[in-house]
Amino acid sequence: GGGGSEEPAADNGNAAEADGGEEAAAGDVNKSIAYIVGNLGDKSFNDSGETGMVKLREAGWDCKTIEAGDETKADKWEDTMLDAIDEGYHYLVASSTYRDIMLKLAEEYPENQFIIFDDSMDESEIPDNVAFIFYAQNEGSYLVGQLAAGMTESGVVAVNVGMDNPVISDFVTGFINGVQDYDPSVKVVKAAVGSWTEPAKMKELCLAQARDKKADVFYQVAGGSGAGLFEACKENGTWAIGVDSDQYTYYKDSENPELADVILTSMLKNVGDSFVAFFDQVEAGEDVWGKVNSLGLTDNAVGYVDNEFFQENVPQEVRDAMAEAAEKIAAGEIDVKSYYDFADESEYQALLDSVTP
Amino acid sequence: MFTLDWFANFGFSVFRLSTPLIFAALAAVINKKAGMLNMALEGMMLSAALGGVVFAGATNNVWIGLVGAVVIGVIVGWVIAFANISGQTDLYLTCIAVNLAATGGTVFAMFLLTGEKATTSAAIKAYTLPSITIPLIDKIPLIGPMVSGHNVLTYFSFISIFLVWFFLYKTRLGLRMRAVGENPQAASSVGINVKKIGYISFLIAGVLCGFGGAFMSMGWVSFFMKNMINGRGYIGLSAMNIAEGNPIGSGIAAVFFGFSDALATTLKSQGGTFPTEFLDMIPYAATIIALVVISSIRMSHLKKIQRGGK
Amino acid sequence: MAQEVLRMEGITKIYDNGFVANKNVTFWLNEGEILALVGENGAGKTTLMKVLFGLEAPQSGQVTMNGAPVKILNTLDAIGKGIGMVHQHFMLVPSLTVAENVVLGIEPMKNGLFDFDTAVSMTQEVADKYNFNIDPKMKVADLSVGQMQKVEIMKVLIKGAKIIIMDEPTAVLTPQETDELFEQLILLRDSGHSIIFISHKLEEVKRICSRVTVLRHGYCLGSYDLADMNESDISRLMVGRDVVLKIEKEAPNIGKPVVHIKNLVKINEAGKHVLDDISFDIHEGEVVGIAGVEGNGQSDLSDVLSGMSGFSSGTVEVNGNDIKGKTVHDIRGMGMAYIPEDRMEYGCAGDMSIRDNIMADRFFKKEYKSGPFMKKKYIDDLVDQYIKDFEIACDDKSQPVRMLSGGNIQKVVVAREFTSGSNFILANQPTRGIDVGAAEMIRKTIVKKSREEGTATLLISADLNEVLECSDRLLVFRKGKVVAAFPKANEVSEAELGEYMLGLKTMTAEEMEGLL
Amino acid sequence: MNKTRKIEMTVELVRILVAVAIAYVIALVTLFLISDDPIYIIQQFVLGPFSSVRRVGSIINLAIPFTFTGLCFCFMYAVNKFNLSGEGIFMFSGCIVTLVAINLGEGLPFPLMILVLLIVGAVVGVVVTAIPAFLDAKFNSNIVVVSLMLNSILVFLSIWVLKYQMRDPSIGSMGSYPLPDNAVLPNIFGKFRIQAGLFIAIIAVIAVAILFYKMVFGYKMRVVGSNPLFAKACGINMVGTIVIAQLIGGALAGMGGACEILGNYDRYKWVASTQHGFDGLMVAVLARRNPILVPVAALLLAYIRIGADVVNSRGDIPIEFITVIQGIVILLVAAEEFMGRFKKNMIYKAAAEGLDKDKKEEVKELMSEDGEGKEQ
Ligand SMILES: Nc1ncnc2c1ncn2[C@@H]1O[C@H](COP(=O)(O)OP(=O)(O)OP(=O)(O)O)[C@@H](O)[C@H]1O
Ligand SMILES: Nc1ncnc2c1ncn2[C@@H]1O[C@H](COP(=O)(O)OP(=O)(O)OP(=O)(O)O)[C@@H](O)[C@H]1O
Ligand SMILES: [Mg+2]
Ligand SMILES: [Mg+2]
Repeated sequence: GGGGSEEPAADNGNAAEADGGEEAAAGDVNKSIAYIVGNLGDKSFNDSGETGMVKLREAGWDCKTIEAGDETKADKWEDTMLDAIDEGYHYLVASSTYRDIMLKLAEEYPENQFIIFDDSMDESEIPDNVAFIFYAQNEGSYLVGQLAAGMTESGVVAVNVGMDNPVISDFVTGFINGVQDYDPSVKVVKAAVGSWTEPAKMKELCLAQARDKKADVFYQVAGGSGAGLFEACKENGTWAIGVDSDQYTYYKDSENPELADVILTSMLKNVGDSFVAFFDQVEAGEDVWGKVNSLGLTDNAVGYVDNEFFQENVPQEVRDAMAEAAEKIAAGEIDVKSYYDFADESEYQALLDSVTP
Repeated sequence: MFTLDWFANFGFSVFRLSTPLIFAALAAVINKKAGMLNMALEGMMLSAALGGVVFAGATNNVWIGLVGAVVIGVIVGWVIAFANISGQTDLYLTCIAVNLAATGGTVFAMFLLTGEKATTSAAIKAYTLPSITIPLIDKIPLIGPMVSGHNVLTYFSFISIFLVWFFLYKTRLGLRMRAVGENPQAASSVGINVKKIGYISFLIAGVLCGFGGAFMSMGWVSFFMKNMINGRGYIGLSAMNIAEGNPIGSGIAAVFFGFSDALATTLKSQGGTFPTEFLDMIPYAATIIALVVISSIRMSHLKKIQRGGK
Repeated sequence: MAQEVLRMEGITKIYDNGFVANKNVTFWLNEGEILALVGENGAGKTTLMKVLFGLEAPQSGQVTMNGAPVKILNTLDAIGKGIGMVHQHFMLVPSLTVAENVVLGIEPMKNGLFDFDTAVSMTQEVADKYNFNIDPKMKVADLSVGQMQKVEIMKVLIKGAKIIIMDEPTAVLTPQETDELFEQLILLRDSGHSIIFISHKLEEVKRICSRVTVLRHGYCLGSYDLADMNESDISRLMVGRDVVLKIEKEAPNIGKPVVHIKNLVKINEAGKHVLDDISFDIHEGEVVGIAGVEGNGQSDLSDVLSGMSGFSSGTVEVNGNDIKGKTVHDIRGMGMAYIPEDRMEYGCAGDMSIRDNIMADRFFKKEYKSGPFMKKKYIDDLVDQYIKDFEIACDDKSQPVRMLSGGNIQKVVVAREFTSGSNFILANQPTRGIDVGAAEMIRKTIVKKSREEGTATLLISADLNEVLECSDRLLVFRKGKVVAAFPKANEVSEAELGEYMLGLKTMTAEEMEGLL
Repeated sequence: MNKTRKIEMTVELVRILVAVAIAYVIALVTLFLISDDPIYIIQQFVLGPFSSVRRVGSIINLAIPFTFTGLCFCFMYAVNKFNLSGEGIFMFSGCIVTLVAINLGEGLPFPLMILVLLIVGAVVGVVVTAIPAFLDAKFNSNIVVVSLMLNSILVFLSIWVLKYQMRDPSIGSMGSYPLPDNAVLPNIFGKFRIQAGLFIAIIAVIAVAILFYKMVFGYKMRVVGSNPLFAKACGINMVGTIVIAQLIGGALAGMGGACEILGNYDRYKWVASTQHGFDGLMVAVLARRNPILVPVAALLLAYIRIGADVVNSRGDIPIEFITVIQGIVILLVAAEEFMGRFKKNMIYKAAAEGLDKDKKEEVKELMSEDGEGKEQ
C-alpha cells in the first residue's frame, strides 16, 4: 500500500547488512532467501512480492531482493542468480519469467532450493529442490468480472492489458467467464496497450472505448499503464477495477486521493502473502518441494478488496452475487475457465470474439 | 457509430495526440534550420516531463511546474549543445547517449525524490494544466466540440507552429540561424558566432521539448511514468524530416501522425482478436509510407523538368 | 612615406595537425595602397589573412593598427576594426537573397524584427555607389559567378571596411569584369581604403599593385617595390627558380574524331536550358579549349561528357560509343579521363592516402588485384613511380592527401588521370588557383600528351591565358551555346575573346562552319 | 607529421583514461550524497567485474553482441549512412532464428544446424537493412527516419511472431518453445561460462578487418565513404557500394542476434528491443569506426555494464544510476575537444621546436636563392 517509499529503505538496511556479514549468511543456510525480480516499483506484482520479503525479514529471515532488469537484459539473469548463489543465499525465489534458468541452476546446484512462482509444470518432471507456486488469477478475475457485469449500465465492459502473455490471458479468461456467468448479454472489449509504461495511450484507449463502445466499467491488468485507465475513468465518470494489490487504498493514502474514487475494488493476487505462507510451511517441514503449490481463492492468494468504498458504491445484490460465486468456487461448484486449459490460442481467440460487442 | 459526435470526438483525440508530436517536430525544425539533426528529443521530453511534475508538486503550482519542465528541457538541450558544439562529440552519439542517460536518469531522480521507480502517480500531487473552452466556437456543431475544450498546451502547440515560422523568417536571430545552418563558414565570416547560434537552437528546442514533456505529464495524464514518451520524439523528428524542416509542413505532418495514432487507438478500442501488434505498427508504417510517397513525388517532379518538361 | 595602417609582426601559425603555415611572418600595409600578397600554393597567404581577419588564432605574433597594438580574437573584432575580407571561396548563403547576404551580421532592425525593406535599400545604395548592377531581391542561388563575386565585395563595403583583403578575387572573372573590379579597387584606394590583393595572376598584380609581399613555405621573403620588378622576377621569388610562362608547342597532328557531340541539350532541375543545341568534335592529337564566363554551360558540358550527370537530348559519342545513359565507369571504360573542376570535392578523397587516391579509377582492373584482394606490392611500386614522375612533394605515398598543398593535390589528380591510358582527357580548370610552377608542369603535360600520344583533350578554363596558350582550337560558350570558334587559339586576343564571352559579339553559324 | 600522429595517439589513450576517471569521480561524489557506503560501491563498480572468473567471462560474453553490432555500424559509418536498422535486426533476427530452429527441430546435426541458423540470421539482417537502404537509394528517403521507424515495426513484428507462431503455452511467461539442443551454442572455457559465439565474433572481426583494408570492396567502400562525389567522378558504383556495405552490416547484426539467442538463451523471450543496436553505434564511435578496435571498445562497454550489474546486486544503488555514469563516460571519451587544448599545445610545442631547429638553415637556403631580392 501507501508505504511504497519505505520498502526500498528497509531493503537498503538489510542489503548492507547482508553484504557486511556474508559469512554469517552462508553459515545460516536455511534462513537466506534471494528474491529475483525484474524491476521494483510496479505497485502490483513485483512490489507485492517485496512486501512478502519485508514480512519475512521481520520474521528473522535474511532476504535479499535483486532487480534483474527486463527481458532485454535476459542474457544477464543467469549471472545475477549465480551471484546470489555465490554469496551464499540458499533459497532463490523468482517468477515464471526466470523459469528456464531456475530449472537449469536447480540441476547444477542440487544443494540450493528454488521457488518458481506464478507458473506451473508437469509435477512428475519437477526436481526435488524446486517448488512451483501457482495463482488462480482466473478465479479472482472471475469475481471482479461479476462485479463489472453487475455495475455496467451500457452492457459493455472493458479489460485492458499492458501486453499479452499467458498469465495476462488467464486474467482475461477468468474475467470474461465471470462477466458472462453474471449476465450473458454483457459484452467485453479487450485491448492491449502494447506497453507496460504507456499511461497516456491507455487513457486514450479507454476514452475511445467509452466513446465507440460505450464501455463503462474498466478492468486494468496493465502495470504502469494502468494509472492512465484510472485517469480516463475519472474524466469520464466510469468505474475502474484495479489489480494485484489494493489500489484504492494505495491511491487514497497517496498524494492523489481523488484518483482512488473510481476504483471500485481491486483483484488481489497476494504474491507477498503467499511467500510468507510458503516459508512458514518450509519451516514447519511440510512437503512443498517437487510439486506445484496451487493457490486460489481458498488460500486467500487471490480475491478482491471488500472495503467501505466498495460497500458504498456496489449494490447489495452484486456484492451478494460475488460472495456467492466465491463460495461456489471454493466449494468446487464453479469451475472457472482458465487459459491454461485451452488447447491452443484459437480457443482463447474464439472466447474473445464471442463477447466482442 | 459514425455520428457527428463521433467525428467531433475523434477530431478532438487527433488534436490531443498531435500535441506532443508538434512540439517535438518544431524542436527538430529549429535544430534542423541550424544545421543539426536532433535525435535526442526523446530524452529531452522525458526529462522535462519529470521536471514538470516535480516542480509542480514541490511548489503546488502548475505554472511553476510548466516553467520547471521548460527549464529541465533547456538544461538537457544545453548538455547536448555543450557536448556537441563545445566538446565536438559526434551528434548522433551525443543524442543517443543523452537518450540512454535520460531513460535511466529520470528513474534515478524519481527514486531519489520519491522512493518510487515507476511512476509519480501516487507520490507527487498531480497537477494538470487547465483546459480552455473557446467561447462562441464551442457552440458550433462538429467544430465546437472538436476544437474547444483542449488543454492550454494543445492550443499553444498550434500557435507555436506560427511562432517558430515567425521566428525563423522574420527575426534577425532566425535569419542568422538559417544562414548558420546552410553555410556556417559564411555566417562566421561576417562575425556571426556560429557556436552561439548552435547553442541557442538547442536551448529553443529545449523550451519546445519542455512544453511537449509537460503536456505528457501535466496535460494528457497528470503524473510521470518512466519511458512515458515512448518514441514520440522520434515521430516528431520524422515529421520534421518529411517536411524538410519547414515549420508549417512539419506541423501538418505531426498532425498526420496524430491522426494515424488516433486511428490505431480507435481500431484497438473495438476489441476483438485482430493482432494488436499490427495496429501498433500503424503510426510507424505511416511515417515510412508518407516519406516514400513524398520523396518519390519530389523526384518524379524533378525528372519531369529535366526531361524537357513540356 | 605613406602612413602605415597595419602591421603584423612575427606571426607564427601552427595548424592543429602540426603544420606550420606561417613562420614568423612580418607584414605591413600602408594607407591608400594596393598591396599584392603572392606566393606558391600553400605558401600561407590565406592563412595569414585568416589570422588578420580573426578566423584563425596565431601561436605568436602581434598586430598593430595605426601604431597601436590590437587583439583580433574573432571576425567580429576584425570587422569592428574596419577590416573586411573577400574570401578565396564564396562565403554566401544560397537560399537567401542578395540583400540578406549583404547585410548578414549587421542586419537592420525595426520593432525588434529584421527589416527586409531597409536591407534592400541599403544594398541598393551600395550597389549604386560602386556601380554594381545587381538586384538585391534576387536569390543568391540564381546569380552568375561574377555576380556572386560582386555580392562578396558588397558585403565588405557595406560594413565600411577601411582595410580590404581580397583573396584571389579575379579567379572567376572575365577580363572585362576584372577591369571593372580594378576600376573600383582604384576608386576605393583613392578614397583612402587600403587593399591587400592576393592573386596567382602576376600580370594583374603588376597592373594595379604598388608593392608586393612574397611568402614561401610559410616564410616571408620580404616586400618589394613593384616598379622595379617584372613578372618573371616575382615568379622567381615565389618559386625559387625561373618559370616559363609561355608554352612552346608544335602544330597539332590531327587524326580521326574521338569525341563526337551532336545537338546536345541539357535542361537542369530548375528547368533552364544549360546546354542548348551544342555540336562539335574533338580529334586525336588536338587540344580544344573552351572559354566563357563561368556558369555558361562549361561545367554542364563537363558533367555530361564525364557521365556525372545525364542530358536531355542529342548524341554524344566517345570513340564511337554512345554515352547516353552510361555511367562514369562505362565512359571511363570507353577511354575518357577526367580532371574535375573542384579537386577537393571531386578530385580526391582528402582523408585517404596518395596511393588510395591514385588507385580510385582503376582498382577494379585485373592487373591491380588478385581475386577479391588488392595487389599491395605492385600498387606501391607503381605509385612510388608516379610520385617521382609527377614531382609530388610529400612524405610518402601513405600520407593523407589533405595534408598536401593545393598544387600537390592537383598533381595527384593529374597523375591519376594522365596515367589512366585514356585517349580523351577532359580537363576542367586543371590549374585553377595553383601556382605558376605547378600550373606550368600541368599545361606542358597536356600539350605533350596530345603531341606525343595523340590524345584528344578538351580544356575548359576560366584562365584565358591558359586556354589561349594551350589550345589548338578554341570555342567560346555563352548561355549554353557555342557563340564563337577560332581555328588558332594563339592568334586571338584576350580582349576579343572577352567580347564574345560577354555577348557583345556573336558569330553566325556560317562563320563557325568547319570549326566545330 | 609522424610526430603529430604520435602525439595524437598518446593523447587519445590518456583521454580515455581521464574520461573514465572523471566519470568515476562524478559517480563517487554523487554516491557520497546518496549511498551509505560510497567507497564500497565504487570499488565494486571498478573492480567488481574482475572479482570472479565468471564475471570476467560475463564481460566477454556481453562484448560478443556489442562486437557484432559494432561491426555493423562500422559499415554504416564507412559509407556515411546512418542506417540504424541494426537495432531492430538484432531482435528480429533472434526471433526468426528461433522460429527456424524450432521448426527444423533435431533434424540437422549440431555444427551444421548452427551454420544454417547463422545464415538465417544474416539473411534476416540483409533483408531488413535492404528496406531503408533501398528507399534511400531509390527515393532519397531519409535513412535515419526510415530505419528508426522500421525498428519500431520490427519490435511489434517480433512480438507477433513470438505470440502467434512459436509461443510455448506450457510456461507462465511469454516465451517461445525451447531451442532444440543441436541449436545451442555451448558454453566454453569451463568456469568462464563464455558462449561459443565468441569464436564466431572473432572470425567476424578478422573477416571484416580483411574486407576493410585488404579487399577491393573495402577499398571501394572507403573511397565512397570518404568522399562520395569523388567516388562518383572516378566511376565507382556508388549506389551499389553503399547498399552492399549496409547489407553486410545488416548481416552482421543479424548474426549477432542469432549468436545471442543461441548462446545465451534457452528460448526466445524478447518483448522489447534489446538496445544492442544503439550499443553497437556507441562501440563503433568509441572504436573510431575502425573494425580492428571494435572488440576493444566492446570490452570497455561490457566492462562498464558488468560493473553496473555488480553494483546493482551488491549495493543499495538503483541500477539506473549507472546509465547516467555510462552516458558521461561515453560523452567524454567521444568528445574530440575534451583535452583538445592539451593535445594542440603539445602539437604546437613539437612543431615550434622543429621550427626553431631548422629555421636557420632553411632561411639561409631560401635567402641565398633570392640573392637579388632587396628588402625594403
Ligand atoms: N585548416 C588547416 N589545417 C591544417 N593545415 C592547413 C589548414 N589550412 C591550411 N593548412 C596548411 O597550410 C598551408 C598554407 O595554406 P594557405 O591556405 O595559407 O596557403 P595559400 O598560400 O593561401 O595557398 P593558395 O595559393 O593555394 O591559396 C597549406 O599548405 C596547408 O597544408
Ligand atoms: N582540416 C585540414 N587539415 C589539413 N589540411 C587542410 C585542412 N583544411 C584545409 N587544408 C589544406 O589547406 C590548404 C589551403 O586551404 P585553402 O582552403 O586555402 O585551399 P587552397 O590550397 O588555397 O586551394 P586553392 O587551390 O583553391 O587556392 C588546402 O590545400 C588544404 O589541403
Ligand atoms: Mg589561399
Ligand atoms: Mg588557393
